[in-house]
Amino acid sequence: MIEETRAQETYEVLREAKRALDEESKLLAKVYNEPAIFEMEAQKIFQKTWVFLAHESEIPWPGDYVLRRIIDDSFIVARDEDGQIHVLFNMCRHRGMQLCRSDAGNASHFRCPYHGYTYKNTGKLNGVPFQKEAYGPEGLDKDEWAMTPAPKVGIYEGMIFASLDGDVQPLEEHIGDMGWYLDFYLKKSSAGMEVVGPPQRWVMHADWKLASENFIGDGYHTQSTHMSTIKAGIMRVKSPAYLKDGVQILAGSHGCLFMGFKPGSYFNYPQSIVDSMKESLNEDQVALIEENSVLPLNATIFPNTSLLHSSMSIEPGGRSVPYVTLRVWQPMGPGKMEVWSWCLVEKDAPEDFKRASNRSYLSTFGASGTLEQDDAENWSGTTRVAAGAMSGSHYLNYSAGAGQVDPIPEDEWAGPGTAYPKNYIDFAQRHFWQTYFDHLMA
Amino acid sequence: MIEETRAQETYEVLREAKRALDEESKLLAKVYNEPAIFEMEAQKIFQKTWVFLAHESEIPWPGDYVLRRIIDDSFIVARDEDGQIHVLFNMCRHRGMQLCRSDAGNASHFRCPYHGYTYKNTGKLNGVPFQKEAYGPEGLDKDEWAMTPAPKVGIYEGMIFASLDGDVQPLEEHIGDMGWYLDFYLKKSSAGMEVVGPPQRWVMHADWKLASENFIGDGYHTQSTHMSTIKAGIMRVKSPAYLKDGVQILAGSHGCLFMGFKPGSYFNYPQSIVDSMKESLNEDQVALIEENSVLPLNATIFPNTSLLHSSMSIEPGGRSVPYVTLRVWQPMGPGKMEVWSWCLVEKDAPEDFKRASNRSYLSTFGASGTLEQDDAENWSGTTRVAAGAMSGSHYLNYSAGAGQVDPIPEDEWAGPGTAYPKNYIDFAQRHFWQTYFDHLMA
Amino acid sequence: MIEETRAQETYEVLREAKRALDEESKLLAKVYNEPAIFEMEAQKIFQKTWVFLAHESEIPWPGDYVLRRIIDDSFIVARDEDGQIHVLFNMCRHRGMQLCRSDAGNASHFRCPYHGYTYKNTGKLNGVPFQKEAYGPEGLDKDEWAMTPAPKVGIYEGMIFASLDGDVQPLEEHIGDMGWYLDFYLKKSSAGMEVVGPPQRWVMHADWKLASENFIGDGYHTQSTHMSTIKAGIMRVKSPAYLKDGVQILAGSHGCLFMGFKPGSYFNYPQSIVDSMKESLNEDQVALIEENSVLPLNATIFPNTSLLHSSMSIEPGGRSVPYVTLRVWQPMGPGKMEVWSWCLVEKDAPEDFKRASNRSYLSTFGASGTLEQDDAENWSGTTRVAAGAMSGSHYLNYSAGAGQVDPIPEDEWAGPGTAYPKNYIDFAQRHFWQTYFDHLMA
Amino acid sequence: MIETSLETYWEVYSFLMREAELLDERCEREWLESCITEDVEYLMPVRENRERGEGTGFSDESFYFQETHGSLELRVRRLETEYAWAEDPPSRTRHFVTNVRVAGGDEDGEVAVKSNLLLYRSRGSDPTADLLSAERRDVLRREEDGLRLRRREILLDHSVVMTHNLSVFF
Amino acid sequence: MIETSLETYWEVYSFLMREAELLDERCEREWLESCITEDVEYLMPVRENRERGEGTGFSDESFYFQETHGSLELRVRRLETEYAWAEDPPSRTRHFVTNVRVAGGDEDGEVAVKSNLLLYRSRGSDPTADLLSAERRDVLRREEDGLRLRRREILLDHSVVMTHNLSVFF
Amino acid sequence: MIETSLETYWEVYSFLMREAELLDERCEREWLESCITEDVEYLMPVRENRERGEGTGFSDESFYFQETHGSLELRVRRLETEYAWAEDPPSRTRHFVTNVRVAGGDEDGEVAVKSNLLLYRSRGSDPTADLLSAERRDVLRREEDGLRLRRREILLDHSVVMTHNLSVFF
Ligand code: FES
Ligand code: FES
Ligand code: FES
Ligand SMILES: [Fe+3]
Ligand SMILES: [Fe+3]
Ligand SMILES: [Fe+3]
Repeated sequence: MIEETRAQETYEVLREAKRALDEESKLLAKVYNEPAIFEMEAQKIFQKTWVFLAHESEIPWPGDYVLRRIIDDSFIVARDEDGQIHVLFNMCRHRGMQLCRSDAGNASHFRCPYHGYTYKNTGKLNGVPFQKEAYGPEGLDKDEWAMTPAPKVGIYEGMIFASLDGDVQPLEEHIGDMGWYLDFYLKKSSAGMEVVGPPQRWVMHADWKLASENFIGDGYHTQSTHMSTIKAGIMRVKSPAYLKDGVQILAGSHGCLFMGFKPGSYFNYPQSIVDSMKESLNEDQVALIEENSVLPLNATIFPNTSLLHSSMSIEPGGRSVPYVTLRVWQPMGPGKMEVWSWCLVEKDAPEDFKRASNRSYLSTFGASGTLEQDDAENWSGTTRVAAGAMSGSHYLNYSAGAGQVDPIPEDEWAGPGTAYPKNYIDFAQRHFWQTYFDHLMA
Repeated sequence: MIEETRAQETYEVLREAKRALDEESKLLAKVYNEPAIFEMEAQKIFQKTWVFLAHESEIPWPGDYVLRRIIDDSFIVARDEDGQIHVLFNMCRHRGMQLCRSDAGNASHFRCPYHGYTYKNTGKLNGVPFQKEAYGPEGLDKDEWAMTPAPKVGIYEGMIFASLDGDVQPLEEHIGDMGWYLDFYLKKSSAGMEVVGPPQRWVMHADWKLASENFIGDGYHTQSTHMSTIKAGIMRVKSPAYLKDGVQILAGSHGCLFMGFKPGSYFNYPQSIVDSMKESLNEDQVALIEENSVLPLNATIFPNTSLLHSSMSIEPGGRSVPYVTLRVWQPMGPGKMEVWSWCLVEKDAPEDFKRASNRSYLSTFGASGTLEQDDAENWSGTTRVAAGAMSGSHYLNYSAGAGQVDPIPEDEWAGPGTAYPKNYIDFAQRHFWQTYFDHLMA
Repeated sequence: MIEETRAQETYEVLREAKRALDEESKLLAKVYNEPAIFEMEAQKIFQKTWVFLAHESEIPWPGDYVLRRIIDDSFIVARDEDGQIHVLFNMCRHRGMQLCRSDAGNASHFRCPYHGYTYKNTGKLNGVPFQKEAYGPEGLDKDEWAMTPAPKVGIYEGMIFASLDGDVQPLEEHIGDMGWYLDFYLKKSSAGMEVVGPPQRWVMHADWKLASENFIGDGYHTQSTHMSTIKAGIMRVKSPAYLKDGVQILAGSHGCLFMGFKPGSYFNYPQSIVDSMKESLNEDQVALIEENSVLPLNATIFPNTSLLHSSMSIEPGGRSVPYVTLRVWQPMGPGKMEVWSWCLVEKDAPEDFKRASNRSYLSTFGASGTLEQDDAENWSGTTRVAAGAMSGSHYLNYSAGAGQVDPIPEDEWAGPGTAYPKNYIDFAQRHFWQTYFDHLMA
Repeated sequence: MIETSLETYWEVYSFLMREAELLDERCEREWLESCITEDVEYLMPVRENRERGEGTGFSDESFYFQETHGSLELRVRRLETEYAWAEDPPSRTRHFVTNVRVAGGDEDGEVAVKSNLLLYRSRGSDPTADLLSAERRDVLRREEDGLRLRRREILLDHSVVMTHNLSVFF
Repeated sequence: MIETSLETYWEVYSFLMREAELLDERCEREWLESCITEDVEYLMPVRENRERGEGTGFSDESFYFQETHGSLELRVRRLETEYAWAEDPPSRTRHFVTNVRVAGGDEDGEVAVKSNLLLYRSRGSDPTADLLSAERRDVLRREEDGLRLRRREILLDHSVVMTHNLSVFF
Repeated sequence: MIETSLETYWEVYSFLMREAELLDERCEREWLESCITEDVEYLMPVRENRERGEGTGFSDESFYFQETHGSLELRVRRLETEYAWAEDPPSRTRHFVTNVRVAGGDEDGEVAVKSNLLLYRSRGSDPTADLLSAERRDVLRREEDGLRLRRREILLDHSVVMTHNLSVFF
């Protein structure tokens, strides 16, 4: 419950911050770490828009479920006997006990420990102990007292989203133009993608937005932040500036970054997957890959879901092995988040490739990842120094490319949205912050 | 210092919540875990009404004292040389140092470490080092600078209460009709009750109200929450529904629950105590026990003090041994409390019975108690899932018995207050929440 | 961001508290521990006035730097190639990363790990990777994007201060009359003072003001708080009341306390230092020492910097060894601070004396100090019992000397400010609180 | 701590290690049956914060645990039901046993042992954990199948237990 | 925990102590070269909070570490560059290794060892620290220059890792 | 960590255990008189957070403890008065001593020992506790009545000490 006055004052600060961003390409550092702003984000963003919860392949069988959160709200994501997916608020309707207390499992019913109400994995109230004694001859209205589903649920290419706002726009609209680009991650195989086991989870004293803005378009940081992995031969690139050239995409509220690869190398994917990819992508998409030898590297789906497509070496001098990781930057409070990170592989990929791909992922972008580590150091450092009073008047530079670089003409770029022909520019990051301010001040 | 606007908005939320409870027997889950509401509880309940601090038998001798708290306020509960009991705010009047820093002891004076002011255990300022040098020839006005007593202190049958509000109603009025029922716990022996050693204390990430509402009348949870102890032969009952029948009492702001026992068994109390009980209780009370073979099981004295009267088995196949426990659900912050738990025994009970009774208590309702453990799991689980946004519109079912069960006609029930002839009903719990809202919105 | 209403209500509470102090020499205990008040302190005091950061001798060489804080704001205090000292907000201008992450070192440049911007230790932006690619042919305006210096920086006798308010009065004015008294600590040697190694740092759950008010003039507590060190022969004094006589000074927003020494003993300083001291102090100051055989013991520079001049025994029966300690009571939040403590020695003192002086300091006023320990116990105890509701109406006695003791006539005291001829009086502490309220309510 | 032979120490150490492993692997039944004597006394007294002059603050009346073999059996039986909600999902515990000291032996094949216990307890998806610190004063008896626990006093370093219940063994 | 000779225990204990010291002193290179076998398997599986009936919750697919000598070599090389920001300034770690248990030996000079690890990690000027708790299941192999780590499974007691990254070894 | 005989290890281990027990039982006087040499050096240097290239960050000028027998005597005397408020009521401490390593011996009957210390400290009715982590580098000397502490360096893993004072021994 954030009260009016406070909201009002925060609003003033944000309006000026928005102006500075729009007119001067500057960002007020305070937005990285301020309790009052965090409360607004919870209300205006995480209670309004779509938030990613789980991947369908985490619950392949009837009865499978996983436990997920939107900030502090706990949800059971379950597949019922008919294969239908349900997202249910994890609170009993009787006295509010947490119904499911394990991270994952398989169950047709959820039994509340407190008084024994049982619910089907569809959310339907199924059993009430001594119902007549407690609630009289008619007993309880089973429909009125069913579990509360998430106000809105949507699935996009295996990605399960929910929204706390029943009036949110359809998920398809929310994804919009970004879908064309997500295909490169999610439709790389006609068999579809699947997760490799349960997600890694770890806590970071860093603001969720730092991670989202980094993944939407920060190609520039790689030459400094990740230098150690280049020197050590983990990232096999010719020069630290390997990511200078590429394409930056703004699509709807989202965005991504294309990276080039040696023509014909396809990130070192096995031929079988390259073929499968070309088969499952559409003409334009295939043409783009073949002609430009580029693939999307990192992407952010507003607000806090990111994807990364990369290829790294696992052994000294070894060939780099490609992988895709999907991650959620789950806010835990001002300046604090829980990272959820999955590795996605092509369902029809050879087993040994799956294993190698997962190893390539975890050693570079898992919690122990040699690249992830340094990103975490940056984001937590930034959050730390933004905590004080100085950041309230400290403006940051988001001007790269502003007034210097023009979008690629529509007829020269097959994809939707806006495409910029470089990577060391801040268009996508400014776009993230504009979207952010639009939500906060709506 | 909760400020007006915030209080105002919280007030609106609470008014609608109150309406839903009164008209629809529903409770808004948010009240279980919300900082703004906790601030109001501190002000409107814990700074206004009576709160239990200690039992007289904890400080039997002149000079004995114990340290107690009302949320964050520390009080010394001391017995002076004349046997008089004093409740003194534990802050020196000079520079505010914590005067007493040990949980318990025996002292005629309290000496402040900082500058050496000494106070009698009556609170009287007794000594001021180098007084003339510091405060001139007259020195300090000893009366003006005495320790600050709790604004109001009262004792009911050995239970020492205090109130931070000097204008609170007399303790007798506050206890009111509930006294008739408390007698069954506190006057079980003409010799009176005494505590067994210092209280157990432990921290629970659970809202204090969940414990209070459970103890005021949740007979229904036993068949599910405590099933393991039935299966294991700790609770020696014929069926999980053992508590279905009984009597639920609403008395003043308080309430309790009666449980039946096998005629003549009297919870397995030694005959000497049964006789002593019948001697010290009044005619009506004795008649009730003898004719109905019932005793009060659990009770809550608003806001955060509960009593439990139970009988459990300590050894496999062993006879169950009766006990009484007194506990305080001390709020520590939103969704967090410190539990204080005592075992009460009859002063004149045989020593071996006292020991057995205490063992029966600690193995079932102490911090390691096999029943307590599962209550804690429920209350902390409920508090956890109530932390988010969903609980702000999530209503819980408190309708058991509503419009179904009528009170026992006055002429059929000897006790005061309102009595309902069943236990799987929510009258007492609804009553708790109505009392709660009345205080918050006063 | 503390919002208006809340500030308004806090303001009311403070106004009444100020009145009680002015008219009745009473202090409201709540000011020791209240979140809303802490927020005001951050804004009205720590973002407005001068705060001590470092001593020049901590960074003697070009390139030397130390990392310091004002509450949550991180600053690099660096000496550039020309010996010039700079105080720079430790946040990169690009994406806000913490530029310097080590407590101390020597560096001509600071390189940001995130994207590789490099800044000179003067704050000047020096290098931007791939600048043209990112920011176009002109690149960035190096001046606009330099590091942000602390709004105001000042140095007084080697003590480096900064202010977050560019319009703060000049440091000299802020120190004002106190300078005359600080000389006794800072100009004891014509060669000047230097720190002994890096500061001790430790966390205390105590309010910063309790330490400041203690050091400004609490001579009274020594006879009780530090009794153990007298008994143990650490503090070599004839009687517990050794500090009863002396002189209490109010100077500007600051103050200190004079303590007598056996004529000719000069706190047991080596003759060389006594000579050096007399040489570097002015006539009046020397006269004061020689005629009255007094030296300033403890002092506080408003708001949170204190000095102590003492002499303690390191070995059983050993002669006491003098030392000076400088400390900062760094607020970390309501009721919590980080203590920074340095030992200052005369640059030209014999090495063995320096070592002995430092040992005398650390064994009595370091984190393990036998006197410091008990001060910490008092301050944390006071803070703890001030957390609740009772302290909101609990007034403390600051009346010592009020209406009893008159200042020393100007012609009898050579120093500036106001001097009182005793130590067991509260003039300096009342003065501290009056200054405090003036700032909070400005 | 008295002088003792390395052999005795090793025997005792091995016993304490096996016991801790059984508890961390949630083998309460095996723990009870293979490590505990029939006449075991298993005690955890309540501790108060008292002045130095008044001793350690342990109560001889109030206990968090005051167990016999029979009452331990009941606790284990409860855990074996499918309704022991407090430990299902189970806590993730780690018994860090250090400072093992053989404190004495006596004629009837018993040996007194002191050890320090740091108990790490993590539950659910809560990234924070509970840490309990105690000294354990044990008496082990040599029976046909080796050492068993005859007596254990768990002396907490807490005056307020900072975990929400004591549903695990120490 | 199986019966083992004090000699074997001592040898194993000495190895684990040396190894922990090298890690706490940031000698990752020496650790890799003097303590690790060429064919090492170094694993830290992801752990989920699961119901008692479903086992320990460790995944056999997801890992925080799934290392070979080669991938450990790359991690060490990275730390040797001057750009390993996450560990420069380095974490101040302390490996508290307790409950060392020789769990078995086999023909080819290998010995299985279990130990409890409490890892204390402090960084920067942050007065709070991270505490990680785990059981380690090692296989040590006796090579010409003594014991080396052939296999290590780090079994965390966390379902959510409460530190911001895993940039140190366990 | 050097090769050492099990015998020496056992002697050293026994000493460290006895010493820790005395401290946790608040027997500071007995500790000083039975465990410490006349010429003891007892040091706890201040630690700064420094870049990897600049070493461990320990100062050779600033110390939290820089004690001789005489200054330790004064500290103990103070605790023996009835006015040592900071430790009355006393802290409840637990010295978890692990990773004991004999690091070397020299001709004049001295032996160098390293150990890890996790110090648990609980005070008053505060349910939260302080945890201090350090490596201790000791030199023990064999005197007529057994080993005594000749030198101790307490190397904290903290750059900011997270407890409100250092009123206990390490
Ligand atoms: S709370 Fe779920 S059944 Fe009562
Ligand atoms: S604060 Fe108690 S005597 Fe001064
Ligand atoms: S944040 Fe410093 S260079 Fe980008
Ligand atoms: Fe990155
Ligand atoms: Fe219950
Ligand atoms: Fe003092």
